[in-house]
Amino acid sequence: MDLNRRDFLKSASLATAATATACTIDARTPIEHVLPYVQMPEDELPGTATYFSTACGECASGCGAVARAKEGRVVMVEGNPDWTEGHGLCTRGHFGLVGAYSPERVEGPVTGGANLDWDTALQRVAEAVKAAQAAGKSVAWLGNYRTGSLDTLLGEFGTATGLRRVHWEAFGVESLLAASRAAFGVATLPTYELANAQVILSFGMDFLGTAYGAMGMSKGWSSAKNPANGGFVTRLVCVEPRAGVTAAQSDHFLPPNPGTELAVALAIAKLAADKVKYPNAALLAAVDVSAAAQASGISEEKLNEVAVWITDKASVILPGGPANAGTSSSDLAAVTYLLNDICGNIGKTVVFGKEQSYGTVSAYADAKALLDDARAGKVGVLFIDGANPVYNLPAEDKAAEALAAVGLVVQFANEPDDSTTPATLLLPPGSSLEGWGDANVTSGVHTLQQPGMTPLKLSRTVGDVLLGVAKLLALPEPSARSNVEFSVGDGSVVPGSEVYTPSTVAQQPMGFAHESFRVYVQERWKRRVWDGVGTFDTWWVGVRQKGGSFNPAAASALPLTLAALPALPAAIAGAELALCIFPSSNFGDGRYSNRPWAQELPDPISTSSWGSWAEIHPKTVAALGLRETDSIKVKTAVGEVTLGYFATPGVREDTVAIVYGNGHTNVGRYGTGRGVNPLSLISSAVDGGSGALATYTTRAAVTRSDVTSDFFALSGNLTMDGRPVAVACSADEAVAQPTGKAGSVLHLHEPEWDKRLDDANIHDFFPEPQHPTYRFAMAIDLNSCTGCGACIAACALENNIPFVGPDQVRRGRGMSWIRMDRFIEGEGEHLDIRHLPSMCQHCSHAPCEGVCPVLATYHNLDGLNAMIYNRCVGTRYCANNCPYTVRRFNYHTWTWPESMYLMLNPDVSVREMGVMEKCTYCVQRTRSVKDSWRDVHETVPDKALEKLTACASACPTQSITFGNLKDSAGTVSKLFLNPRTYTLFGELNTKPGTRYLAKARHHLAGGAPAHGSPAHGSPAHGSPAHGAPAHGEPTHGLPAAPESGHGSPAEHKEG
Amino acid sequence: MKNLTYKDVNKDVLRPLFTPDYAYLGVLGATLTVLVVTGLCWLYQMVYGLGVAGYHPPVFWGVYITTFVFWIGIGHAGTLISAVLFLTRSRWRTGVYRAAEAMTIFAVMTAALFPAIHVGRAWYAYWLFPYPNQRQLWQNFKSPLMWDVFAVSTYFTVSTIFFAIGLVPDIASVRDSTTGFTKKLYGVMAMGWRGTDRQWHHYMAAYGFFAAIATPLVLSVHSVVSWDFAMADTPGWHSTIFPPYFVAGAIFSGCAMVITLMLPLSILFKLEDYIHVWHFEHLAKLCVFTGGILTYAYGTEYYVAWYSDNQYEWGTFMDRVYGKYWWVFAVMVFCNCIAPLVWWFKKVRTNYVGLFVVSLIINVGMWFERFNIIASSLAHNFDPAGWVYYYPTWVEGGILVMSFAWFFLWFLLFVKIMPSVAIAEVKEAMRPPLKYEPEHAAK
Amino acid sequence: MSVAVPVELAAAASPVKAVYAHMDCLMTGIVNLKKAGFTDLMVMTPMPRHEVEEAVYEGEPSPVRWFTLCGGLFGGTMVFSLMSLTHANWPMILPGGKPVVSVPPFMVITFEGTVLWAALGTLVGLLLNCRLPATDLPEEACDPRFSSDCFGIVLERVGANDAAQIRHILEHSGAIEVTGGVAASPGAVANHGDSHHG
Amino acid sequence: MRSLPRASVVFVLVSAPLWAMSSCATNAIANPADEAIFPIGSKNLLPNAVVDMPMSASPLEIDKMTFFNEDLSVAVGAPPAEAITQPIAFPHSLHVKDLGMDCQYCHSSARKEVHAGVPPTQLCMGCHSLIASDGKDGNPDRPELEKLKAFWADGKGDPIRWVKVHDLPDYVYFSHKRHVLGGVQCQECHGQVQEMGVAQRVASLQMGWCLDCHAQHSLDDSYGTQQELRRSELKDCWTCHK
Repeated sequence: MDLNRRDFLKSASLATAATATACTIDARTPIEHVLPYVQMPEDELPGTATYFSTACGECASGCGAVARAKEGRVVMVEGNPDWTEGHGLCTRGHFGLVGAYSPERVEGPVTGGANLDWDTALQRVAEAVKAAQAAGKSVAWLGNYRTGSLDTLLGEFGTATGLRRVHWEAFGVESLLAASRAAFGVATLPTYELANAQVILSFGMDFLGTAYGAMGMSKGWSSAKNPANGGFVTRLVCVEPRAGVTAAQSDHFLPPNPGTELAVALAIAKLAADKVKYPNAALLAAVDVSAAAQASGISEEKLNEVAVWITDKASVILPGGPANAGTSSSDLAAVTYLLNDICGNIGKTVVFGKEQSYGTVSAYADAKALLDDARAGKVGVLFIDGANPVYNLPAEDKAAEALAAVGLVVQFANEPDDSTTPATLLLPPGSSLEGWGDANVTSGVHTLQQPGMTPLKLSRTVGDVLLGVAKLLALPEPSARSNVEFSVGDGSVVPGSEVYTPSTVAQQPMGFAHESFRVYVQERWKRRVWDGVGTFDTWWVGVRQKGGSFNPAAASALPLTLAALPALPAAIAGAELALCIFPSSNFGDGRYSNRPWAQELPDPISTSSWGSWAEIHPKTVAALGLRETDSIKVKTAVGEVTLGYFATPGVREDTVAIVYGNGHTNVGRYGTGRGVNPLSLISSAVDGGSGALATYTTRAAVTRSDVTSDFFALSGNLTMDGRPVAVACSADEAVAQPTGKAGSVLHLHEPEWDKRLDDANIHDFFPEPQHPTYRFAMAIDLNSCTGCGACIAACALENNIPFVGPDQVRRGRGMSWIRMDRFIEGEGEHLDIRHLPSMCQHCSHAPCEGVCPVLATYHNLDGLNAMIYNRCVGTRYCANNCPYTVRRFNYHTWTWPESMYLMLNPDVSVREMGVMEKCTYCVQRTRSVKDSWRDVHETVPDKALEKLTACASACPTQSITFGNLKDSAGTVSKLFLNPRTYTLFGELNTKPGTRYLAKARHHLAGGAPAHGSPAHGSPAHGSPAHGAPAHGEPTHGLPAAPESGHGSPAEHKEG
Repeated sequence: MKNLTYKDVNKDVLRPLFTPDYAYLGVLGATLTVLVVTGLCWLYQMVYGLGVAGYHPPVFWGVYITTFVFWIGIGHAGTLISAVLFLTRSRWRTGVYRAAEAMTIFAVMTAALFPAIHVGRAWYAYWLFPYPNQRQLWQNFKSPLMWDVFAVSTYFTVSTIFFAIGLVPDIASVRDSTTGFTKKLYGVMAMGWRGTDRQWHHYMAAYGFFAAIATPLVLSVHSVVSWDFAMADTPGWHSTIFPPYFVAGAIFSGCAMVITLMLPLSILFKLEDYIHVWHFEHLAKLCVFTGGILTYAYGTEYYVAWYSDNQYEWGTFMDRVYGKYWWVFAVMVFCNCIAPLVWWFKKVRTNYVGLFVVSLIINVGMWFERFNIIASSLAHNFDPAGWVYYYPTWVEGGILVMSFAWFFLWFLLFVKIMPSVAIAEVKEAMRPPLKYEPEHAAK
Repeated sequence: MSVAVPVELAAAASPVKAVYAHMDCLMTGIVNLKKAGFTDLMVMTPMPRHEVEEAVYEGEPSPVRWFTLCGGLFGGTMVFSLMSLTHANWPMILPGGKPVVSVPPFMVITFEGTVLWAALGTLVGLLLNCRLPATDLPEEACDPRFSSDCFGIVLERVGANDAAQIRHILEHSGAIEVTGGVAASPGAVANHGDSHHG
Repeated sequence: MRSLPRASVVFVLVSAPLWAMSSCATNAIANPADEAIFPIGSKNLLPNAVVDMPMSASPLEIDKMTFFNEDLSVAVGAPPAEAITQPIAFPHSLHVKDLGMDCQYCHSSARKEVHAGVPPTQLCMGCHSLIASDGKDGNPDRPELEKLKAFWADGKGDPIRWVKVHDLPDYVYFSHKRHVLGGVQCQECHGQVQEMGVAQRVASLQMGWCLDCHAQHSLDDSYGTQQELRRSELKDCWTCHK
C-alpha cells in the first residue's frame, strides 16, 4: 500500500476490515482488526455513508454531483437532485471515480523520475517564471476550459505575470462563439430550451452525447419527447454524415453530400424566410435552392418539408457538431442563428441572458501559434492544465518538439500522458473528489466542488499551486477586475458576459493574499455569488449542503446583426471516401482513455469496446469485398491507419467515420496502444471564421488489409430480425392517448386476452407468488432512452462489477449487468436506430428459478429474483433458461489493481469465479431504504423509490423509473398503465417486473403502418419470414407481434 | 458355432486373461499417457476457472454437456442388450451382452465425470447431493438437474450390481482354473459360488428381477437427460418429442459403440466363435432402425417449428441450417441419416471393415447432433442482441479426449481382468453333452 | 423341501459325491435318488439348467421377489418424504408460486428411488437366500470340474445304512465317478452341527 | 477452409484424439501484454493445512455440529481465544458487572446502525484521565492504563488496533440495529460478557446457529396475514446475504 497508513487511518473513521491482515491462524479465519477513532467527530456513525454535494470535474460543464463516502473514501458518484440544469450524471462523470483510484496516479510532484516535495516544486516554478521574464521569454498557459474561481484566479495571475493564456479543447466551442459574434455582435453561447421545442433541426450538434451542456439539453429533449407533458412529441431532423447518439434518435436522418451542409442550411433558410415573410429576406436573395438540393443530394421537396416543419411550430435549429467540423463550421453556425431568427425562436427556445460561457476560450489557431513560438524558443515556462497537445493536435504541428524547446513545462495532471516527458514537472492536482473548486457555466448557476475524502496522494489543486507561486513571486495585488476574454485567433479580445450580483465588493479584485484555494473560493462566492441576504455563513452552509446556488438569470433576446451571407465552401473533392472524425461518448477528447471502465463500456452505436473502429456502409463493405474478419487500411495524403470496421447503414455510402479518443502512446496501462489516433490522417486545416480545427475536409483511400480485425460488437445481431424487441409506435397515436387505458396504442402491451379463458376463470397454472408489502418494479421509457450508457456506468460502480479486459470482452464475457441492445434498421432517411437497456426483469414466473438445482436463485417476498452468490455452484442452467439472456457468469476471478480496492462498495459482496450474477434492483439500496422507513413503521413512499436504483438516479433523460407495484398511486404503477407500455417477450408469460414504454417516432422505418395500429388484430406477420439469415439484412417494415400469448392480468390487477 | 464342448468354452474365453502381450501393453500405455496429459487440462480449468473454455453469454453450455449426454447415451445400448433382450429371450444376446454391459458401466462412469468438469465451482459440486447439514440447506428437487443427479446415480448403481452379479459364476470359473494368489483373489470375489442348485435357483430369480428393473432405466434415464433441455423455454429445446428422440439416439449411438468395441475384441482375442458376424448383423439392424427414428425426429422438429408459426422457433431452426453452425448440421445429417443406410445391404452389413467404419461415423454424428441441439439453440435465442456464436477451445478438446481415454482405459482393464464373454450363458445356450442318442435322452 | 433327518438318530457316514459328464445321466441320478426318498441332495452344474431346477424344486418360486417388492416400496416412500419434508422445512417461494410439494416433478425422483431400492433389495435377497459368501459348503462340492464341463451330486448327511443304496443308485445312473459313503467310526464323523442344506 | 468462422475449431472427422490436439489455441489471448494488465485469479484447490476441526471446541458447538459441518471452509467466527492478544486487556467484568455500565455506553451505534461500534479512545479517557491513572489513588501498578495513555497521547496517538472477536464473513449483512430494536439481548449472541475478562466468542456464529433463532421467530411459515408474511422475511436469503 503506497498510502501513508498513519494519516489515512487516524483521520479516517472506523476501518473495520483493514485491507492487509496481520497473520492468520489458517487461510480461512484471518485475524481482522477494528480501529476506532482517536477523537470521533460528533454525529459520525461509523459504517453509515456520508454524502457530499459537489461538482463533477470531468469536463467543463461542471454538472452537480453527489459523492457517497463510506469509511472515509468515496465509493459512488451520482447526480445531484438539487442541481437545476440536468439530471443524473453522464458516463464520463461516473468514471471520474475510476480515475480517482487509478493505479497510475503519481505520488506527488515528479520531475525527471525523482519525487519532489511541494515546496521545492513551487520554488522551481517561481524561479523558472522569474528567469523567463528576465530573459524576455513568454510565460504561457495551455489548458482546458476553466470557469468560476479558477478562471478568476488565472485571470489575475495572468495579468500580474503577463501570462499568455490559451484555453483550447479538441472539440471546443470556438466556432460557435465566432458565429454568435458574427450574428449577434456578442461572443456568447445561447441556451437551447429544448423542453418546448416541437421540431429540432440539428446540423450535427451531438446534444445528447458529447456536446457541452449535453446534460441540460438531454433533460429538455426528454421532456419534449414525452407526449404526456406538452401534448406533443418533438420531431428531430438531423443533417450530418454519420448517425451518432443524437442522430440515432432522429426521425429524419438526411446525410448530405460531404461539405454541402452550409448549402442545405442556406436553402432551408431561404424557403423558411419566404414562408414567414422574413423582413430581412433580401439577405437571402442570392441563395439558389435547386442548386443546393442538387449539390447536397437532398430533394427539394424534403428541404421544403423541413422548412414547413420548423416554421409551423416552436422549433430549435442547432449548429454543426464535430462530424460537420469543416472549413466553414462557424459560417454554418451563423446561418443556424439566422434560421432561428427567421423562425422567431430567439428569446423563446434559443435564449440569451442565461447564456453559457466556458471562461476564456481560444481557437486552435492560437494553440498552433503558441506551439510555433515555443518551437522557436520564445517560451520560457509553459503551464499545461489538463490539455494533451501531443495527442490532441494533428501530427503536422509537431507538438512534442515544441514542448522539448520550452524552458520548463509544468503539467497539472494526476497521471503522465502523451505530452509528459522526463523533463516535465508533473504537479498532481488530485481528482475532483479530493479538492475544492467550483464551476459557473450558465449565468447565475454556480456549482460548488467539495472534497469527499482526504487526497489519496500528496496532491494540491491548481488554485493552491497558483496561490503558492504568486506568494513566492510576491506578485502585486491586482488593481482592476480581470475580464473573461475570448480571443478570435487574431489576438483581439472581446469582453465575456460573466454576470455579477450588484454587491459592493463585487468589483474589487480578489488578490492573492489567501491562505488556500478553499478560502479563495469561499471568499469569491462571498463577493460575487452571495446575494447579501442574511449572514454569509448560514448561506454558505446551505450552499455546501445543496451543492451550489442555482438561480439562472432571466432569459432575454439579442437582435440579429448578421451583415452578409457567408460564401459557400467547395465540396470535399476526390473519389475516395470522405473522412469524418467523431468523438465517442466514452473517450471524449482522449482524456478518459486510461480508465478501464471507459474503455470497456460499449459505444452506444457500434457497441465496440477497448479500441477504435471505422464505420462504413454495408454497400461499401460489399464494394471493397471485405469479410467479417478483415480490417481496413485508411490512407490519406498525410498518414495511414489500420483498424477494424463496423458495417452500419448509419453512415453515408461515400464516407468513412473513425472514432477519436484512442491510439495513445503513453497514458497508462489501460489506454496505451489501444486503437488509432485519426488526427494522424488530417493536416491542420483551419475554419476561416474562428480558427477552429477543420477535421471534415479530407478524403481517404480505404482498402482491405490482411491484419485480423479486433472489432467486436457486443450487441449481437444488427437488426431485430422481425422480432418485437425494441418496439416503436407512431407519434400521432402516442399524442392521441398520452395516458389512460392500457393497450390502446400498442396491442402488444396486453396481447388480446382470450375472453373464454377469462370466463372459465383460468388464468395461470400457478397462482401469483405472494408479495405482502412490496412488489418492486421498473419502467423504462425507450422513447427518451438515448443508449448513452450512464446506467451501465452507475451500475458498474455501485455493484462492484469488474472490468474484464479486451480479450475477455472480445469473447463476449463483459460482466456489466445491463446489456444495451442496439438495433439498426432501415437506411438513409428511413434509418431507425433503437436502444433497449436489458437487465434482469425480476419475473414473477421466472424461468431461471425453477431450474437451479441448489436453490441459489428464488423469488423473494419483495418481488425480487434473488441471486445468492455463496450457494451458486455454477451449473449455469438459469442463464440458459432466461429468455432475456441477462445473467452474467464469473468465468474467472476478476481482479482489480491494488489501488482500486478502496473504490469497492462495501455493501455489495465481490464475487469469485464460478458464480452467476445479475441485476438485483440494487438490493443493498432497497434494503437500507426499507430499513430506515421501518424505524417509523411505514412502507417506503413512492418518492423515495422513484430514483432509488443506481441506473434510475444516473439516467440523464430520466427514462428509468423504479417503484413499488403494490402502491397503485405510484409513478411506476401509472407508467405500467401507459398505452405505450409493453412487456419484453410478454407471450412467454414470465410476468416480468420491468416493462418498457414504446418509442414514439414520427417516421417509422420503411414507412410501414404504425406498428400495432389500433385496428384490432393487425394480421400476424404472414407466413414466417423464410430464411431471415442472421447477418443483418435490413427487414422492410416492422413486425406485428404474433397474436398468440396471453398477458398477465393477474399481475396487472394486483398493481 | 462349430461343435464346441464346455471345456473349449472355458479355455477360449479365459485364454486372453492375465497374459498381457506387447500390443496390449502398448495400447494401455498410450491410453494412460493421453489420460494424464488431458487430465492436466481439467486441472488447469479448475485452478484458473471456466474461462479457459470457450463459453460466453448466451451460450453457457457446449462441449461438456454435449459429451455428458453422448456418454450417457452410449451406456443405454449395453443395458438394452443385457436386460431387455434377456427378458425377450433373444438368442443373439449371449455372446455380446457381457462386454456391452461393461461398456455401459464405463460410459456412465465417464459421464459422471462431467458434472464435476462442467460446473463452475467443482469444489462445491457435492452440494448437488442431499445430505443433512447444519445450514439446513437442501436442494431444489423440482430442477431437471436434480432429476439428472438421481437418474444417473441410480442408473450407475443398478448397472454395476447387475454386471457384478452376472459376473459371479464366471469369476468362479476363473477361480477354478487359476492357482496361487489369483485363485485366492477370485475366490474372494466369487463369494464361494459353486453352482449348487440352491444358488442357481435364487440367482436366476434375482437375475430376472435385475433385468426387469434395469429395463425401465433404459428409457427413463435418457428421458430425464433430455428433460434438461425439454424443460427449458429456449427456442429449439422445449418440445415433447425430446424424450423418445433422445432414447432413440442413445440406442443408436450405443449399438454403434458396441460394434466399434466388439469387432477388435473378437478379432484380437480370437473370440470369433462366440462373437461372430451374426451378432454384428443384429446390432447393425438395430442401428438402422433407430437411425430411421432419428431421421423422422429431425423432420418432425422442423415441421413443428414451421407449423407453429412461432418466429423465435423458426428463426432458430433456420439459423441451424443457414447460420454459422451450418457445418455442424451438415455433419449430423450425413452421419446419422445417410451413412447408416449402407447397412441395408447384407454385403456391407456382414463385412468387418464396413461395420467398423460406419459405426465410427455414427458416433461422430451423434456427438454433433447433441452439439447442434445445445449450442445452436443457445446462440440464436430470443433476443437478437444476444446472438453471439460459441467456439470451443483446446481445453475443451483436451477434456473430450480425456473422456475417451478414460473410457478406453477401463475397457482395456476389464478385458484383461474379467472374462469378456459370459461363460455360463454360452454353455446354457449350447446343447448339453448326452451319453445316449437324443431320442430317448432326458427331455 | 425335504424334511431334514435328525442326525443323532442315524449313525452318519461320510458325504457321497458323484461326478457326471452327461446331462441325461445326471437327470436319471436325481430322479432315482428322489424316488428312493433321498431328497437332501445338492446338484452342482456349471450353467443354470431349468431341468435340474424343476427336478429339485418342483416349480417352487424363490423368495427373492419379496425383497424386491419391499426394497422398491421403501425406496419410493423414503425419497418422496425426503423431498417433501425438506421443501417444507424451508419453503422457498419457488417460481410462479408453485406449490411447496408439487407432485409431477417429485414423481420423477420417486421413480428413481423406487428402482434404486428395488435393485438393492434384490441384491440383499440374493445374498441372503444363496447364503453368499458361502463358507460352509462341504469341500466335496468344491470340485473345479463342476465349473467347467462336469456336473455333480453331493449328499452330505448320509445314514450309515443308506450309503450303500445311494452309491448303487449313483453308479447305475451313469456317473463317471462316485466317492464317499464309507461308514466311518462315530469319532471320525465331523460333527456337522445343524444340518444345513448347501 | 477460409470460409469457416475465424475463431472456430475445425472438427477433423476422422479421429477424435487427433482433432482435439489439433484444435490449437486459435483464440489464445490476442495481445499477450494484456495478460499482465488484466491478471485472472487462481483457486487454491489444496485443503488447508489445519485439520478441519471446529474452531473453539466449546460445548455449545459440539451439540450444534450436525452430521457434516462442511461450511468450515468459509471464514466464520473468529480465531480461538488463546490465539489472540488484544492491545489492551480490557476487563468487561470490571466495567459491566462491578461498575454497572450499560453495553451501549461504549458500543453506542448498536441501536442506530449496522455496526455496533467500538468506543473512540476519547470515550475511555473521559473517565481514565481522572480515575486510577499513574497511581493518583495510591494504586500505581496499572500497566493497562499506561498503555491506554500511550494510545491517547493527549489526542494525537494511534487508534487502538482491537482484534475482532466476533468477525462475520464479508458477504453477511448483519444489522445490530434490527436485532437490538427487535428486542434481542446482547448476551444471546455474545454470551455472558459481564462475566468475561477479555471478551471471547461463545456462539459459533455459523449459519445454522443464526437460522435456529430465525426459524423459531418466524413462527408462522405459511403465508397468512400481513404480519406473518413479514416474519417469514426472516427466512429470506437476501435478508442476511449481501
